[in-house]
Amino acid sequence: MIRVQRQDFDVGAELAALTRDNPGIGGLCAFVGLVRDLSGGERIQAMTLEHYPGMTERELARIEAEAAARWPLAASLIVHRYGRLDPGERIVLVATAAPHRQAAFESCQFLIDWLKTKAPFWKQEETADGARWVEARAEDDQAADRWQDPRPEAAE
Amino acid sequence: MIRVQRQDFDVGAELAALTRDNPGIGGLCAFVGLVRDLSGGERIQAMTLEHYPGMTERELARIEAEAAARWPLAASLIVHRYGRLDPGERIVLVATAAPHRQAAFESCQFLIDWLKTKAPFWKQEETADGARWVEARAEDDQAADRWQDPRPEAAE
Amino acid sequence: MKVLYFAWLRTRAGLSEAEVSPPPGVTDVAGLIEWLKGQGEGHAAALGEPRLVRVAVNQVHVGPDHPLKPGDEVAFFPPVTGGGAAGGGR
Amino acid sequence: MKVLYFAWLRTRAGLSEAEVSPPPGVTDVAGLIEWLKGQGEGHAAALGEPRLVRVAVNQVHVGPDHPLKPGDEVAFFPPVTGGGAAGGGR
Repeated sequence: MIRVQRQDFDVGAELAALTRDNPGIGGLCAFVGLVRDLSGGERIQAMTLEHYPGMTERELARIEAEAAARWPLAASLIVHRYGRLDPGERIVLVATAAPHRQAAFESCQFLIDWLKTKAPFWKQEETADGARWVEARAEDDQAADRWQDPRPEAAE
Repeated sequence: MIRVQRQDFDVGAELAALTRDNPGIGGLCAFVGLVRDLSGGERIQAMTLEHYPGMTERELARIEAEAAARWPLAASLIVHRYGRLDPGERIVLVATAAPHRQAAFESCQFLIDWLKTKAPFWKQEETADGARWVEARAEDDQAADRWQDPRPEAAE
Repeated sequence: MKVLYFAWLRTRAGLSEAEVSPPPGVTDVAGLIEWLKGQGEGHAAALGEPRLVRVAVNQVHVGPDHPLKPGDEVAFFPPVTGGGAAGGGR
Repeated sequence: MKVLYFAWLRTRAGLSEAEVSPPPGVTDVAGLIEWLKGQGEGHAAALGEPRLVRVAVNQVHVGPDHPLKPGDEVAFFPPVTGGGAAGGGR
């Protein structure tokens, strides 16, 4: 399930809904991305997330389908916010549930890694010097590239 | 922070408390372990977790301190239940928060992997044939062994 | 054909959306970019650093040799930066 | 010296806790196990499969050659199985 929204989300309620009435789930992994107050050593007053409505939803759904094809998932969820956010606010929730925990951890990390390099979101940070667009980071490309090749070990 | 308790926990409230008033946190990773209704193909009616009061708390605190020594964590939490649980019930919550997401993911997985081979908990499953003690799994030893050696790449 | 700009490409272009009618010789993304650069300062400024320009056609990521047809929605944007905390931090 | 059993070692021993006074020749965990096996059917049944017996002294995991002193709390238990979902599942 994917959702793109301006408003905040309730992590506990989202995760409870994801696993409810599915006692085959043994492990649930969740990642929450938050607005940091520092970026490259500079204090951030606020952040604005721009996105590409329509393509964002398509791209998130595609990434989620890719995870479901690679791991035996019982459920998954991506909720991503846009608009203006203060430091400490939640930006994104990614969660995956599976019979075993390794699949939950790997697929959750896959989702956030791919999302960060493929989903059309752009951050603008506000500092004391004004607003500036955040540049993409090489670490994020490297994190995403790990998942490019079909994984050699395909054991259950 | 570690807690060993009989009663359920509120995942949303726990995670919100973990990151509250700390805007230096960029990523929060959480794992929730749940009681599965199947074990080795057999239907589970309930599960009882026995533990070693005193040692459990010591061991969890030791594991948490080890994670804090290996990764730059802003906060971490382990909540583990004991007693009789039904399928679908939460057993354990592990969460770690860090400036960057890789540290959050790795340390969270480290905590659950080590917990599963070091914290003195034992599961007894109830099936239609009666109660039986769950045997330790080789996969869990392998998962824990990954973290034995100081990791060769120590990049920030 | 609809052209969209996002993030700092939008700021540089001074517009977020434009309806354009390239000539028949423009058959792919690379051709469209070259043609747009001659269609005013905004387009030229937005597309001036091709290394930093990513393209989606009809909301799907594509490369420079992706073919175009009338009615396509072509979006130009910098590398994406969503998702919260960056990848580093071991 | 206090001896504790957990999980199926407790079930087999038929007791969860015992106060024992091993002779001076018992100086380490391995020695205690050997001595306990002669202290009744319960101890013998619990400790009969040494490959599956883990030991903690004063609530810390130890090996068979860990030294013992009067007043120690010695716990015997099988490999632990807490934490929810098992590790497999890629």
